[in-house]
Amino acid sequence: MTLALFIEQLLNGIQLGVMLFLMAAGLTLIFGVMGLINLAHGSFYMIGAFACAAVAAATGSFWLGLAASLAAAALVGALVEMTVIRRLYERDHLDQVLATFALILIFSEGTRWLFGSFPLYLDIPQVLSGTIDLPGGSRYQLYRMAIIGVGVAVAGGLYLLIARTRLGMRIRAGEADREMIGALGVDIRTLYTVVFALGAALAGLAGAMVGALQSVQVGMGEPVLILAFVVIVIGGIGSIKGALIGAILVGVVDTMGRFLLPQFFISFMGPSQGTAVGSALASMLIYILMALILAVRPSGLFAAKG
Amino acid sequence: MKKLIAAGVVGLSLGISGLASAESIKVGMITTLSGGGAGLGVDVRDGFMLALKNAGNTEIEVVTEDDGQKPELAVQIADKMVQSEKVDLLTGIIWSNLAMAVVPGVVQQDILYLSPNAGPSALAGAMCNKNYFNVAWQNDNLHEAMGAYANDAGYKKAYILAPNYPAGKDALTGFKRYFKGDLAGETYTQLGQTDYAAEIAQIRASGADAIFFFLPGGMGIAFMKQYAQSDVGLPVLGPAFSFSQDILGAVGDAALGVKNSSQWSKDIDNAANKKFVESFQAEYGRLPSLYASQGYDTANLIIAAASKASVKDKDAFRAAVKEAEFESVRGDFRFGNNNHPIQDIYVREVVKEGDVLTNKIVGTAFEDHQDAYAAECKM
Amino acid sequence: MEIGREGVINIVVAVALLAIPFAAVVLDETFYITLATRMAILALAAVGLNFALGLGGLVSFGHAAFFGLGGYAAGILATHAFNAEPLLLWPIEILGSNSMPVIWLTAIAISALVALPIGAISLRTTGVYFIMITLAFAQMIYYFAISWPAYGGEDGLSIYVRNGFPGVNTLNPLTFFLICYTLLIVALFLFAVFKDSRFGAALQAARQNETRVAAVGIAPYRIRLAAFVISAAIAGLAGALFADLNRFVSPSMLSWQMSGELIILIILGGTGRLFGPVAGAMIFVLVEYFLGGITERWQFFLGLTLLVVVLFARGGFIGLVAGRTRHE
Amino acid sequence: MNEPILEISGLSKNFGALRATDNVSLDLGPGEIHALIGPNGAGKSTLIHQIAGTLKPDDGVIRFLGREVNEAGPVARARMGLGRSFQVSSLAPEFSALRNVMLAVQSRQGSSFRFFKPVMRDRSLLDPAMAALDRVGLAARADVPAAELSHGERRQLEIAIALALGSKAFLLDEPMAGMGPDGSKSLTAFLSALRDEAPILLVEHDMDAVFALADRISVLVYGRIIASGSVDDIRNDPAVREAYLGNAE
Repeated sequence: MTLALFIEQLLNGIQLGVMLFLMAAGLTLIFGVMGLINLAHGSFYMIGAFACAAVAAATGSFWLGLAASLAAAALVGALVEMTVIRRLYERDHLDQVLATFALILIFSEGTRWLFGSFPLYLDIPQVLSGTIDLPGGSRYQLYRMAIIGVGVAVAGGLYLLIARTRLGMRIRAGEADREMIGALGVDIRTLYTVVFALGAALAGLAGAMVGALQSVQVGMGEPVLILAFVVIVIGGIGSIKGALIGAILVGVVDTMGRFLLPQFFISFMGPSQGTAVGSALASMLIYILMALILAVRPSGLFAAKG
Repeated sequence: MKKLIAAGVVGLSLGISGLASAESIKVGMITTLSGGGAGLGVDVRDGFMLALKNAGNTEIEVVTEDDGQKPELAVQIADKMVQSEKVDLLTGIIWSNLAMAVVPGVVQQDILYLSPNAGPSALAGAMCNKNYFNVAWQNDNLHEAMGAYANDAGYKKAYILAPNYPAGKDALTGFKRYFKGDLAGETYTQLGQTDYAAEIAQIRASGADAIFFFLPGGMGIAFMKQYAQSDVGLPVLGPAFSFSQDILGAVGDAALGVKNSSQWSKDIDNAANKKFVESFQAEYGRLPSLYASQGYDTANLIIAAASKASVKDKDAFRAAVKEAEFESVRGDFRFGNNNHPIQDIYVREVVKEGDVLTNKIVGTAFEDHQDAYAAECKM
Repeated sequence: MEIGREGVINIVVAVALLAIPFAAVVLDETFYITLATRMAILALAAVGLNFALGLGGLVSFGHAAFFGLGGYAAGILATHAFNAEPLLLWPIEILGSNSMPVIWLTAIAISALVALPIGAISLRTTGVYFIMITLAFAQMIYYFAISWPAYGGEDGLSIYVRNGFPGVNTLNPLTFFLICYTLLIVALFLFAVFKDSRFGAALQAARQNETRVAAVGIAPYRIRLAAFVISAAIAGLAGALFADLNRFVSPSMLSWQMSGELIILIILGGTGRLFGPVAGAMIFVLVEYFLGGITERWQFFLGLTLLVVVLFARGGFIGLVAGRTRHE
Repeated sequence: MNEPILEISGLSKNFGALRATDNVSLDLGPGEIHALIGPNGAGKSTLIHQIAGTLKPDDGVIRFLGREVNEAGPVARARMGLGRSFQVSSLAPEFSALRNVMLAVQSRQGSSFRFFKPVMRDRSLLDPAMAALDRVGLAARADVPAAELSHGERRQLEIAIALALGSKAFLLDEPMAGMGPDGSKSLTAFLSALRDEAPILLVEHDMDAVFALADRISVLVYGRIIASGSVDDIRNDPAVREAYLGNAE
């Protein structure tokens, strides 16, 4: 194993982490402010990817597609919030799980209804193709570097939004005490819709950016959703900072596990057994990580609420 | 609703002509029509229905139901079709794990099952059954073909890659069975994995001279896109699944030039295939995939067998299916002792025809190839 | 205790489920026996989950793990019996088995044994964390099952001949249904008895107010752990039956969608109600069956149905027809 | 004087820079009511939490029935006989008053791992529970869910639970809060009789009740006990008048 390969894998882990952060940030905000578990968050990821692919195919511009993904996910998010989600805030987690599970079925089949059964095409924009050189003789794909950049920018933007703006102040108030913001004269309904749409838009953005790397197809959101839940639980539900650190942790552990574990087991079990055991263990690794962290810190690393 | 009308029609025809009704055949099609894998099921179904239409056949009634790619649901639907719909034969399953769930139980009840896609090794070997016919391929076949082709192309050091599940292991085993060179690396990825940056980085560092991968569905799309975006640039080999017509559009130009193995291609030169490709395009407005060709062949096999024997006479009908005297779109086709195909397997290359990505045949990997498990089958 | 309105509905539900297979025999529609058996087994699994979820308020999003483990216990024992290979030679020889009682006990024991450490760790957390950590454990077992080649991996494991029960012919669908139905009734009986016992009192009180329970000197943790283990054991038993019904077991029995389905059954029927899981399983299987036959977009309409139930029929089916609970 | 039932010495607890409990020592002898008073934010709740075992002190020793209980959790202390009522009513809301009390009887009798006998037909649970309800005057409301009881009735129920536990000492956190004058009066009479059964550490804002009931009073201000003594001592203590009573009135 060379240093260059190690650095490249580390970057891959960070890039995966950043992508998970975009999903997890919305989830954790929605939980922190409204107390809602949203299983349908993966659907916004899918909607973002489909919107981007469809608009990019029609106009030839990835950037228009990206804008469309943000708009579409935010719009659908706001609509769903106003028609369905709004009725769930006062319910227990059980009802929320079931209702948003139902939404997954509706969105998945609805998307297939609209776009057909075959995967869509979406490629990375021309200006971001190619690689850049890194110290140590390794190279890294420019587009993935850009994803890391977007993730860092979003994290910074969210920090400024929450720490410095009126909306942020209301979000913080909402996290601290839900009744209080009503007393402050804030229109809670609008605030909730805005927060939900913001979370959906971030998921849509993640879906669009990743859609250029992967396959744009129905059901693409659910595996990411599960990972994003792992992230926010590790980080501490309701905490943006926890989501960021949890996401990077999960991204790096998952990538490095897939990279290093098979090699480790091959070194004393031989190639075929070692690969099998190492791969099996690698696929369980982040869940093991999560169980370990929760066993020691039952409310995650940076729990926002007790 | 549709089902009710169909049942009504059957009832009516029974009432009108009690004598002629003996020849009507009820086929149960269990296939995947929802979720991420729906494209494959849609193609098999469309190919199947097209064959019936082209033949002007009205005796075959098809009951279709979506299995949602869930084995338990597939089993339930199979029970329903056998016990409630009283189908004469079953077909349609796309995935090996669903086939493994459904087929052993169904064939035990003396119902014929014709596989239009999956061909798990167990069903070809020790668990083979007189009531189970595979009209597509045994799972290893296309991978074996790629192993043989890699030798012909002069590759000495291949990096091979598949998901960590039985069909993935069969795929790499199949490739290695024929490939004579060394392995630069062998990686099992997580099932459903969509980011291959880590694997691609390892491939770059491995010193391989070619890559063979089996990553069905969205996994293959993701891998090909990411591989093309990286600057590794080694030649890529794979079975047809990641380069079939249903997903080439989503892979895009990344797939151009890739060699892949298939028992069918739209440019196989025979009358049946020409008619199939033309009528499929006319009917559905898209090019057919190999899955569609398999559905089409399955239907034609049933039609041919029905013309020779009554479906009610199980033994005679089974014998008629085994003779396989139908115009296959892939040319020569016959069944081996284990009811799996003995057929040619081609090497195709992804090319662009106008704006459309598709495949053309560039060579033949095997002629009259039979699967490796036939000897284990005591039939 | 007099039979209230809910009691009447419970009896109607129980009789309705029992009547389906007999009607099927009369109408010569064997498939409806299969359908009723599926209802009974899913109901059994959901009754199991209801111990943790309904009585204890423990929203386990990982009960598919125990359901699947039970299934694998049945599949593995039956495979070894079929191939006449011992399961283990050392330190003691363990043979496969195709006897249902042996398989059931194994399934119950394995699920309970696995549930013990999972519960012990998970119960340190509460609320959403509990939901997610149970999910994480189930995912671990799911990925293990997919990548472990010995028992079929993702392809799963077939059971070639349905396992036997001394003295009866389990191949007869009606007999097999009656076995499942009997076990369901036994589980329901246990649920009703436990609910009214000291254990049930402590468990339900811990759901309503954990601090109170601790302040009177009862440790909620141990009570909950016991409930979690019992709950898993019943789910495991249901899994073994499910494997026998399908003649097949695969990792999809361990998937998070399966865990979600078990939760859905309970909510559909009515959370915390004795017969909630039974009503829920009957409705779910029927809806799935009819929608699947009508349209290939059945999942869309299934989602719509579930959404309507959550939003507008609070308390599920039993709540809808029996009214809200009058708490003791 | 007899051995104290509950004895606290040198107890301290910090939250960051805040000294919530500052070297507190107090004791509770048999048959007495020891009232703990102090302005809001004086650290009374923090102190109660440490005595009940839900918070761990940074320093100091808590002895109950002659044994050091610093390491024992709330469940263990409750089982030893430390009966507690809560500042904010803490009951199983769906259970009837009777079943709430039965839970305490059940705990007192030992294991809750009994799965088969129905509690509602178990005289060994029902009878003591009814007796406890009767003593606090709630017998007529036995079948009403706790959630539907009035505020005052819930305080009574809390005390019935503590009674049913057979507590060797009571830790009552503002039992008078939210009660009307009649309720307060009858509860005062009841608590006065209760001290013979087990001593009471009483945290209370209602000064009339405190002065009527307490054998001894300790005054907590900013986490420290500034005075401790009989009712008259406290009434006349200039420091208390200045620091607490003066401010309060």
